[in-house]
Amino acid sequence: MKREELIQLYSKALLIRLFEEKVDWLFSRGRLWGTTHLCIGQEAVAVGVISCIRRADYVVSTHRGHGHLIAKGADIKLLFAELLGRREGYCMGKGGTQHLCVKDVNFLGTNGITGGGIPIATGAALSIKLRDEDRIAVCFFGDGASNQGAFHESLNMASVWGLPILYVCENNMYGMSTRFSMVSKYEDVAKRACAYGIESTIVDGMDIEKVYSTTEKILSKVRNGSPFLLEAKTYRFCGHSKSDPRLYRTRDEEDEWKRKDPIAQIEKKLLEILPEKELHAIRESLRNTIEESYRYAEEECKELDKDEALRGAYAYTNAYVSQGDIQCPR
Amino acid sequence: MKREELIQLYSKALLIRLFEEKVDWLFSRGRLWGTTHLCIGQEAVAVGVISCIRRADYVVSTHRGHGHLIAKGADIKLLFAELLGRREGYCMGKGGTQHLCVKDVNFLGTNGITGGGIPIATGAALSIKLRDEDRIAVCFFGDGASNQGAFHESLNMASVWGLPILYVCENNMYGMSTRFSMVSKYEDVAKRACAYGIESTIVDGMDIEKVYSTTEKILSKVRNGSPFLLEAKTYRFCGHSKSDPRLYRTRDEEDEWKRKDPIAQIEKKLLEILPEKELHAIRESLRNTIEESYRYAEEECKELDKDEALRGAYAYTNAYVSQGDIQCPR
Amino acid sequence: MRTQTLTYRRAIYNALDRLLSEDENIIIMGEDITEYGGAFGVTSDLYRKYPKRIISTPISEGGFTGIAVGAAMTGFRVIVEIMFMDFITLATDQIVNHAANIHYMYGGQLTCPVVIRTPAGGYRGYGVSHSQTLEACFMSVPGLKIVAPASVSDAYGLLLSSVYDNNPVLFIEHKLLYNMEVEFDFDTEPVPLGRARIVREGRDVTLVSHSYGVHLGSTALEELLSEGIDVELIDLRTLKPLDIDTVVESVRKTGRLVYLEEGNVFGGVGGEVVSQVVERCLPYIDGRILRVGKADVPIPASISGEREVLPDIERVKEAVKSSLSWS
Amino acid sequence: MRTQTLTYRRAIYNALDRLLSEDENIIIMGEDITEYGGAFGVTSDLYRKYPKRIISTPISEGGFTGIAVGAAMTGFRVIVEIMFMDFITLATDQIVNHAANIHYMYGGQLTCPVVIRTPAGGYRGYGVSHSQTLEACFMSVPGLKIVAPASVSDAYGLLLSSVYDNNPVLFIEHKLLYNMEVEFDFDTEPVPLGRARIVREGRDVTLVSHSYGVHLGSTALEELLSEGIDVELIDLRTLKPLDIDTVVESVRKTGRLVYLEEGNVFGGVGGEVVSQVVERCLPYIDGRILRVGKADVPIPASISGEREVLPDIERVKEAVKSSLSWS
Ligand SMILES: Cc1ncc(C[n+]2csc(CCOP(=O)(O)OP(=O)(O)O)c2C)c(N)n1
Ligand SMILES: Cc1ncc(C[n+]2csc(CCOP(=O)(O)OP(=O)(O)O)c2C)c(N)n1
Ligand SMILES: [Mg+2]
Ligand SMILES: [Mg+2]
Repeated sequence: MKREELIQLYSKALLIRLFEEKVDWLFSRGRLWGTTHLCIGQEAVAVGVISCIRRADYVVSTHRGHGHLIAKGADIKLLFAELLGRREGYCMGKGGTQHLCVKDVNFLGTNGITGGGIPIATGAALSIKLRDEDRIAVCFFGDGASNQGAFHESLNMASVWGLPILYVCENNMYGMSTRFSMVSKYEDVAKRACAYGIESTIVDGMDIEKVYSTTEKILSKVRNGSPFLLEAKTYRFCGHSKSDPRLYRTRDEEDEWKRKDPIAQIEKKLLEILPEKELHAIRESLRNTIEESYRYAEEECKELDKDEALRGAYAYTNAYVSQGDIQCPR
Repeated sequence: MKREELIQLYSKALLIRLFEEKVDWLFSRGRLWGTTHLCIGQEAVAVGVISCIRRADYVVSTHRGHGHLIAKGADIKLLFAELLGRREGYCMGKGGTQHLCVKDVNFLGTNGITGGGIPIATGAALSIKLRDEDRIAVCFFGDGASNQGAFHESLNMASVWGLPILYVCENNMYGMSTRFSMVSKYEDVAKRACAYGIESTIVDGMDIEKVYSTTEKILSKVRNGSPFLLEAKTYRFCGHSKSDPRLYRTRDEEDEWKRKDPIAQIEKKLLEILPEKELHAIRESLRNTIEESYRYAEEECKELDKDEALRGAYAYTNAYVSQGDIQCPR
Repeated sequence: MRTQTLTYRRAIYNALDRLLSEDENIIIMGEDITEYGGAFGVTSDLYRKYPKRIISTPISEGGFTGIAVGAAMTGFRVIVEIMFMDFITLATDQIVNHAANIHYMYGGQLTCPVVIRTPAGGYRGYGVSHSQTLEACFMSVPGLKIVAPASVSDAYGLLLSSVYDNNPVLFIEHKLLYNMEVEFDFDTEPVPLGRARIVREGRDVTLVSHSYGVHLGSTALEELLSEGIDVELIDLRTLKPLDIDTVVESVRKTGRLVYLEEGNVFGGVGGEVVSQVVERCLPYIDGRILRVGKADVPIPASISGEREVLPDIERVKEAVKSSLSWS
Repeated sequence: MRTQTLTYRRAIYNALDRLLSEDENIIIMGEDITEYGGAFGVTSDLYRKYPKRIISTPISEGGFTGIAVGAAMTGFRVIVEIMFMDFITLATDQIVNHAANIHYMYGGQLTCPVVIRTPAGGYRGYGVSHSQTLEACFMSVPGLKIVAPASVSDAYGLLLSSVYDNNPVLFIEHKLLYNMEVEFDFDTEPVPLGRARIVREGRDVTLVSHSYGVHLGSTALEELLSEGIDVELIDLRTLKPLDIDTVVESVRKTGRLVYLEEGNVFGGVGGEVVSQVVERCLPYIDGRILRVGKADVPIPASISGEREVLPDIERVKEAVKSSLSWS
């Protein structure tokens, strides 16, 4: 992989890590409310996959979606604004962490319903196919989500209809506290593809380069209308959400996975080709981005107010309108 | 197979056929209302499978369930009473063809929701496992039903928990008008078992003996807590329900399958070991059963009346009762 | 005027045809809607005219409704056919947690123009899983619109408006109305959502209903007229948003209100209408306010039993008469 | 008297413990209810005491609710935990088309004693998919009971009765109540389903509510008292069957009615209560009948926005005051 590319991947992954750490910090100080699901430890999957695709490609995500959002190119400022419930946020503060969509970059939403994004992504792929467009849909979901009926129904339709969709399972071995091997005969979600005649493969989800190169190889198939299931073996370093004592797993297991930290891995590789100073500069610049973005959201943005909170349940419709004037988002 | 056994299987299958033909006739004369889904052509599956199991074993069925009911030992008189909406029917006329349960013989219901019976059967199997009982659950469903999320979720849990359940897919190639190959990459539902680490096999569903012997072999596994998926290739000779012009399939295809008529097949075998006269006697006796049962339901049973129709939404509960007196059905 | 006798079924078919021809961003998804033409024959041969845009699905109501949501978020207007309204329970998550929230929760970035067409209703002896009228379950869902045409021209006109609406719409058809036939004017304007229709003006009692209930009400009204009771009949047409103004105005005139629906009275649509009327014009009320509808039990398969459980003309007449007094 | 301070959470835990110890036909199913102790810590360490009967499931709400139905049809009493009430949309089919119909449609041959425990409610900034109060969607379902305890002792006493009830029960807990702590008497009798509780007697206005609304109402009541308005507060406790008699009796006394609920006003529970009251005692009414609750929009994640959408004490007070007059 080229140096520039490597730096790119590194920067994206680190930006995600720093963002999540900031979010964690804000929570612990009571400056953020509600809930959050951090993707620390899983950055390689988001960055590796999404760096291979284009802006026009759709991404549908999960409750653990900040990494996907940032990798797809969302603006950190507007993300913070959204998490803080500010009007300037991408969703005016109405969505929050689990309902966060960024139309600009064709990011069709994080999703608070486990498995809820799978049919939506499949629907986006159907759109593409019907319009014969040159783009694809990428659908992230967890190991736990693969136990939902929506997974089965969606993969079946994607297979029968030949939809251009890449299903990416981030298998971090747990759905909340539930080890996947307790709720599935097989430890590999990829095995489930066999039921639909969909191709699948497993990749080391802690290695950005591997995720990237594996995805690249798969994408031409997907772009030709063959759905694909990519399973990335990964691990979330934190608890499931706030206040999870993680009694369901051992510290040994955690340590073992932390030794595979995707950011540390790529840093090590970069150090072989880049002076430490330059790396340091990258880090500092990203840290600044985070701090500056947060400051913007906290200080310059306004809380969602009453008028706006009570508005918007329905989209405006220009009564019955003929073809020309359809208020149809593209 | 022994002569007596063969006669048994034949009688059951023929009884189902005659029952369905009578139902069909009643519909065409406007003496039955609502809807019905006949299993003519598929008798071998119901009879072959259910003849292998015991009265204590649970059976959960589909919208096309008359055959399963009769094979499990339901009383024809009370079935007709139910279809005719009479108070003496198994469900007092409240259930009708698609909501027909016969507690006596551990038949936990036909089901109007495609796939709706799959989790119910799985729950019955969970009961068995928790109580460590010596029985199993048998779950019938169609090819179309295997596209429901309930199929996926149920088979997964049955597999992980090691439930004593036999899933029997009656693959008659169509869900209503939809050919299975239009809604599934593979033509075999059995292939889907691979996703759950469940064993599966395919059997000629037009051959009672084969269905019987195949089921017999499987059952010991199931009784030991290994769920199994048995796919029977079969065909419904009639339309999906009333007034189906069957435009979605050719008459050639129908003729080809009719040549495999399960009743004709077994009749032919029986003729080799039984005088035609005896066969004739069996037929006549079954015909009598059907006619006499219908006459009973039509003439001796009363319509569901107002009082009863408005009663029974809630089961009686003896307030809070301690363990001894629990109104708990077993 | 281009008129023709037309059934409710064909009115829907014609609206679909017109929509598909007007806008290639419109697609239809559902089970058995191609060769079979739909369980109730509504889509009929449309798949021949629009082979790519009539999409026959597996039996996966949750999945394909979710797929419809995804397609709608990316620029299509999707019409979903749920074969019987009873099966909508399998797509509830997609409707309540997804479709209905998209515009609001994403701060207006996206819309979700999905119309869920589905036939409700009993009186056919189909048994409980094929006879229910479940709109009441969706009344409290913000972001969703609910439409339930009772007439042939409303079926046509409201469907046009529903599909061009930028919000998810639950479009409730009725099995018993499919064969209803009237003289139909093809130059009929689309019917805007959210406006009730006064079916017949009257002095004594305001009878409000929707869907098949309007026909029950209409028959009851005729019979009551011969007994000297002059009923004003209102067809809500759209349940959400609710045109309460039309109802309130009528009640101000008559001083009496009866709500009639085929679904459960307990927890039904009537509760909302009665409550809003009471809030707005209690001092005008001059008689008992009553609701008629289904008894609070499941629907039995037996035809005779079903008749006892579902509302009928006698019970409507009784309620209207009771509403004339205080006891 | 064995008393102890106890939270709402622990009251439920204790009821579960008692139930499991009393009857080995009782099991619990749900996600993360073993080591993790449940998302809100309700089941806690029960799995240690009853390892076989606390069944941790995959994330398959529809499937395991259906499995619960099957287990209940074959002799178990099954308690299902749905982690957030919002996810019940995935099990709607199992509840509406199966559990609720079993006893009736099978002519009384079988019962389906499934209790679905689930926490509802907002005010936490969780965003729309984790904050809803959806009981209104189930009010019209025959065969189902709906219970929503507001107090610690009701959480305990109603859960006992719900589990020993032979019918499916939707048992609605509230996130904000889990930590509420009171002095609790362990000899508390089980609380029968279907009986409302008069929280405080009053002369001027009948304020009816359920679940967390009772606490909002209670605070509003205190403040109103200091303004000279004497509110009678009724906690329905069970929404279905509904103890309308208690409400009617109260309204006959006060002449005024306000319904307060956290869920949507439009299509909400209040509509049923108001309609039944109006049917039974309209002539006694002496003021506007009002409903307070959620605005008809999805729940925003922003805490400030959420406060505007969900009911609060100010709005309750306003409604109570308005109910005193006709304008
Ligand atoms: C329908 C539904 N059920 C349960 C939950 C609660 N929940 C949120 S995330 C989660 C675990 C999901 O596991 P997985 O899909 O593996 O994703 P991960 O959290 O590991 O990234 C659960 C149970 C939910 N949000 N939605
Ligand atoms: C949830 C649901 N969706 C659709 C239907 C309508 N329907 C009844 S039977 C049927 C076909 C079922 O196909 P299959 O499972 O193969 O059974 P078969 O009729 O072939 O025996 C359909 C679509 C239904 N009853 N329930
Ligand atoms: Mg996981
Ligand atoms: Mg079939």
